[in-house]
Amino acid sequence: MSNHILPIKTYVAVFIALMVLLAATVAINRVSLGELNIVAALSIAVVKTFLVVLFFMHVRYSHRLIWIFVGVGFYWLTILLALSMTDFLSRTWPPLGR
Amino acid sequence: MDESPAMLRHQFEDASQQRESAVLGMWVFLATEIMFFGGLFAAYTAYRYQYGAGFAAASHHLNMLLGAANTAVLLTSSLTMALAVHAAQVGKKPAHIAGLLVLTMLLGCAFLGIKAVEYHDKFVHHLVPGASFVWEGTLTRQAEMFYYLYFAMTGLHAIHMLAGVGVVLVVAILAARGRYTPQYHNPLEITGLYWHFVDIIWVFLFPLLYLIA
Amino acid sequence: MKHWMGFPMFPEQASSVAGRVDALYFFLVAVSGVFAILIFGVITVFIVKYRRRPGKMAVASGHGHMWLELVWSVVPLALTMVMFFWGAKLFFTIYTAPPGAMDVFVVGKQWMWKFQHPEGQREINELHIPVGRPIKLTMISEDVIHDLFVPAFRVKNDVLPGRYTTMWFQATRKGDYRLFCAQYCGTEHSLMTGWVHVMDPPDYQNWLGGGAEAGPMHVIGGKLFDQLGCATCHKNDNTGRGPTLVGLFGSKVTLKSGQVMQADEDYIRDCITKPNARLLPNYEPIMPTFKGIISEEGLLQLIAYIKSLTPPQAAKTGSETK
Amino acid sequence: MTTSEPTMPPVHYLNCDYSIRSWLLTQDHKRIALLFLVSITVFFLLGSTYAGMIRTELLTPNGNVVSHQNYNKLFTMHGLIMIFFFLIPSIPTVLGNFLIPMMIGARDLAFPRLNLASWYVYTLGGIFTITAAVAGGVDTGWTFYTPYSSIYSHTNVTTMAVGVFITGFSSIFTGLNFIVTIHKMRAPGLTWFRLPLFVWAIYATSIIMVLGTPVIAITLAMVGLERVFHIGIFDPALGGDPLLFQHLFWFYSHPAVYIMILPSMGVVSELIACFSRNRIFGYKIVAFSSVAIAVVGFLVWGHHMFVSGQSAYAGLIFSFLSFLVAIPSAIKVFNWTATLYKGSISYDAPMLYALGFIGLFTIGGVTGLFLATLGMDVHVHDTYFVVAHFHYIMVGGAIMGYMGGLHFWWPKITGRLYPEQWARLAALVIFLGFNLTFFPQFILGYLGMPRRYHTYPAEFQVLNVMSSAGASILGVGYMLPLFYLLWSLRRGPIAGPNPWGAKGLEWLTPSPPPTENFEQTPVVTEEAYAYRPEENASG
Repeated sequence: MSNHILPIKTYVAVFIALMVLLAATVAINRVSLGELNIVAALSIAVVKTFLVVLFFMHVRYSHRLIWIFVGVGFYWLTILLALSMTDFLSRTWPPLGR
Repeated sequence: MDESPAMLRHQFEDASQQRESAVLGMWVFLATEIMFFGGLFAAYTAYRYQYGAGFAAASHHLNMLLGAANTAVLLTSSLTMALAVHAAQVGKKPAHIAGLLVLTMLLGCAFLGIKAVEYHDKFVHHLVPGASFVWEGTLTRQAEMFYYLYFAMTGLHAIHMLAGVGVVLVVAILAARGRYTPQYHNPLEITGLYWHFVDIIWVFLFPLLYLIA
Repeated sequence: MKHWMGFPMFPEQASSVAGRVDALYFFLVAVSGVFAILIFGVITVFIVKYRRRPGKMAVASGHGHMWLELVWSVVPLALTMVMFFWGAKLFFTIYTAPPGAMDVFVVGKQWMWKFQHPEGQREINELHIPVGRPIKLTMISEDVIHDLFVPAFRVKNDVLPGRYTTMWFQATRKGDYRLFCAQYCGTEHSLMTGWVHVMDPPDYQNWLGGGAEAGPMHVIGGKLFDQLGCATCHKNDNTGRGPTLVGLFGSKVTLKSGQVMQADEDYIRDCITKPNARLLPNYEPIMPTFKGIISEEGLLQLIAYIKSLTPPQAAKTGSETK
Repeated sequence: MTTSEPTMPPVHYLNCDYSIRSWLLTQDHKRIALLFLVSITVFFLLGSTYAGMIRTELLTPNGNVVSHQNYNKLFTMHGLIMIFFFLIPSIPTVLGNFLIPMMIGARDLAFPRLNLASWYVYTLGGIFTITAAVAGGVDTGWTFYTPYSSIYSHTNVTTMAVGVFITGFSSIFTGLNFIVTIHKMRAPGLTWFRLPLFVWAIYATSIIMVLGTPVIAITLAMVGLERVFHIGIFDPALGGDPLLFQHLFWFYSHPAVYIMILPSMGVVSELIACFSRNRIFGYKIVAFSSVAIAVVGFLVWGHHMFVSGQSAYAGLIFSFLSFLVAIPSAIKVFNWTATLYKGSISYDAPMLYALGFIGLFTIGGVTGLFLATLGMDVHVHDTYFVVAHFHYIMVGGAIMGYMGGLHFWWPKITGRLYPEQWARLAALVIFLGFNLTFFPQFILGYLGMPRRYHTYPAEFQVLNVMSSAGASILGVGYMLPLFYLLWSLRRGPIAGPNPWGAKGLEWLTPSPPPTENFEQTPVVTEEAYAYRPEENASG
C-alpha cells in the first residue's frame, strides 16, 4: 500500500467523466430500449463505481490485499442476488420430471 | 521515523503498519456495508422481477430531475473529499484541508436537503407505504412495494449520509487544528473511503429507483 | 411402528414412495455407518497404540501425503454425488404429481386442517382417501405458513399464504395414519394434527355418498359465481365486458404486458384477488378485487367451477373425478 | 516440563490494576476476553435453564408442565440465546480475543477500542434480549419466520429483533478486528503457513461474520419495520413474499453454523497436535479447508427450504452445492485422525474433549448428508432428526471444542491448573449425557415427530424420556467445570508458562501473561507444531 499521490488534474478528469456518465444515464433513459434500459443504466453505474473506487479511493495504487477485499464485497453481493434469484426465476418453470 | 510518536498507538510497530491497518479495516467495514445494503438490493431484485409493471408506474412519480441533481451533488462532494485527502497528502495548510471538508459537508447537507424535499413531496401525495398510502391507478400493491423499497433504500442511505456528515464535521475540526500532516492523516483518509462508498451506493440507487423506463 | 426391544425404531410404510425413501435412508445409514466406524476404529487403535509412554518419542508424521489427501477427498465426493443424484431423482418423483391424480383441496389455518373433496365433502383434521390411487393436494394457508406432513407416506410440503403449493401421494395400505403440521405456526402448533384414513375404494365411495348436501365443489363454485355476480361480465358466449372463462383453465394466456402465463390454479386465484396485476389486452381494468370477500375455500370452489368449464381432455393439469 | 517448581510472575495482566474502572474501560484484549467469558457464561446458564425446562416438559406427551405458549417461548428463547449470545461469540470472543494477538506475536489486536466497543455492543444487545425475556419472551422460534413473526405473534418480537440486530454489530466488529490483525500484525517471520491452525480458523470465521451478519441485521430490521408500521415487505396479504425472508435469513443463518463450528475445528487442531506431539497432518489442506468452508458455506442456504415452496430447480442447485461443503469438513476429520498416527498421545482432559469433538462432529456431519439429499430431506425436514443433527454439530461440535480450548488455555489465562481428574470425569459425563440426549432424537425424527411440538403422540414417549434423562446427565456434566474451574482460580497448582509442553508463541510468555504479552516482539523461524524439530530439520 503505497502512499501514492495523484495529481489534482486526475481527480478533476475523473470528476468530469463521472458527470458525463451521469448525463449519459439520464439521456439513455429518455430513449426506450426495453430491457436494454436497465442494462445500460447499470453498466454506466458500474463504470462510475470503477472510476470512484480506482481513483478517488486510490485502489488503483493500493496493495493487492485491498483489491481482494473490494472484490470480496461485490462478489458476496453477487452470491446473494444470484442464488436467491434461482428460486424466483424458476418458480414458474414447468414441473420437474416425467 | 518522522511521524509524531503521539499518533502511533502502542500495539503497532510503526506508522505504516498503523496506516495500512486503518485502511484495510475500513475496506473490510465497507464490504460489510455492501452486504448490509445487499439485503435490500436482493429484495429489490426479487420484487422488481415479479412486479415490473407496478415498479415502472410507481417510479414515474419520482422526480427524476431532483434525483439527477442529487447524483451530481454527491459526485461533486466526492471530488471535494478526494481533494481534501490530496491536500493533506501534499501538506497543505490546515485551513485549506478544513475548507475542502466543510465544502464536502455542505454538499452532503445539500443532498439531504433535496432528499427531504422529495420525502415531503411523497408525504403530501400519500405515497408513503402504510395505512395512508393512496395510489390512483392499478397495481396498488406493487406500487406500494416500490415505495417501501424506495424509502427503505434511500432512508438507509440517508442515515449513512447523516453519519458521514457528522464524521466529516469532526474530521474538519481536527484538520483545522492542524492534526493532519503528510505523514499522518489516517482518520481523514478512511473518512474519505466511507464517503466515496456512500456515494457509490447512490450511483446505483439512482438508476434503480428513478430510471425505470 | 417397527420396534426393537420395545423401542419404536421405524415408521410404517404406507405410500408408493415410502419404500424408495427408506431404501435411500438405508443407503445413507450404511455409508455413514461405515465411515463412522472406520474413523472411530482407527482413532481407537491409534490412541491405544501410540499412547504416551516414558522414553518413547513421537515419530513425526511428516507433511502429509498428496495421494492420501486425494483419496480421502475424491472418495467422499464420489459418494456424495451418488447421494445427490439418487436424492434428486427421488425428489422428482415426490415433487411431480402423476397425471390423472385425484384432487383434494387443503386450507390450513391456525390451528386446523380443512380438507375439501371435489365431490363436495368437507372435513376437518381428517382426510379420507381411497387406497391405490394417486392423490394430489392443492394447499393454501389462511394465515401463517403451515406444513402438511404424513410420516407414513414420507411426504411433506409447506402450506403458504397467498399461493398454492401442491403435493401428492399414493397410499398403498389401508389404515389410519397420523398427519402433522411440521412448520411452526404459533401457540397450538402441536395440536394441528389429524389422521389420514386410507380406505378401500368401495368404502371410499360409500363415505363420499354419505355427506355433501350442497353438491360437488364445482357446483358450489358455480352458485358462488352467480351470487357474486361474476356472470354479468364473464359470459360463457364471450359477449360480456370480461373474457369468457370457458376453456380458460390449462390454456396459455397472453397478458397486456406481453407476458405469457399458464392459466393454472394460482393464475386464477391471482386474477380474482388482484385482478389489476393480470390485465388482458382488449379488456378494461374494471374488475374489482375480491380479496377478503371470498374465503380460501370459496376461491377453491370458484377454481373448481372454472376448471369444470374446460372440457376434461383439453385440460393439461389436474382432472375431475367425474 | 520444567523440573523446578513454577512460580507466578509478579506482575501480569490480571493483577496490574484491580479497580472496576480498569476492567470496564480496559483495552487489553485479554481482559476483554474475560469480560466476554463472564457474559457468555451467564447467557449459557440462561439458555441451559430453558433447555432443562423443555426436556422436563417433554417427559410426558400431554404437555402438563407449562402452557402451549410458554413452551413455544421456551424453545424460542433457548435457540435465540444459545445461538446469538453464546455459540456465535463463544470461541471467537473468548479464546480468539485472548489468543490471536499472542499466537501471532502482537501486543494487542489492531483496534483495541473497537474490541471493547464490541463487548459493550454485545452487552447492549443482551440487555434488549433479557428485557424481551422478562417482558414475557418471544414465541416465533429462533428463525423468526414471517408472516408469523411480522404479523401474527403477540409477543416481544420487536425488542428481541433489536437485541439480535445490535449483537450482530458486536460480531462484525470482532470479525473485522481479527481480519485486520491477522493480516497486519503478525510477528516477523510468521508467514501464513507458519500460523497455528486456530488462527486460520478464526480468520475464516471472521470472513463469515463480516459478510453474513449485515444481511440478518437488515432482514430483522425489515421484520421490525413490518411489525411497527404494518408495511408488508414479507406479508403475502400486502404483496410480499415470505420466502424472500427465508432466503435472506438463511443467507446468514446457514453460514452462522460455520461461525460456530470453524473456531472449534481450530481449537481441535491445536489440541490434537499438542497431545499427540505431532505436526497436524496435511497442515496446508486443513488450513485451506477452513477458508473453503467459509466460502462454500455461503452457497448452500437453500437446503433449509427444500419443502418451503421454493422452486424445485433452486432446490437442485442448493442440494448439489451442499454436498460440496461436506468435503472440506471430511478432509479435516481424516487429517486429524492421521495426525494421531505414530504420535505420543496423552489423555489429558482437553484431548478427551478433542476426541469427543471428532466423534460427535462426524455423526453430526454424516447426518447432514441426509438433510442435503433432496428426496430424503422431504421426510426428515422439520423433524427431530434435524434437531438431533444440529445439536451434534453445535453442542457435540462447537461446545466440545470450546470446553477443550477453555481447559487447554485455562493455565495460560489464569496461571493455575484445573484439577485434571475432575476435568476428565466431566468430559466423560458430558460425552455420555450428550449422546443419550440427542441420539434418540434421530430415531424420533425418522419416526416423524415434528420439532417444536409441545404435546406429542404417546408412541414417541419412550425416546423422549431417554432424551430427557440424558439431558439431566448433560446438565451435571456442564455444572462440574463451573465449580472446579472457579475452585482452581485460588486453589489450583501454579501452572508455569507452558504446562503442556506445547508449541506456539502464546506458551513463550509467562502465565498469566503481562499486559504487553511479550517483552520483546518474538521472531518466528519455524513452522507451527514443531514438536520434533530434529525431524523437521532432517526432512
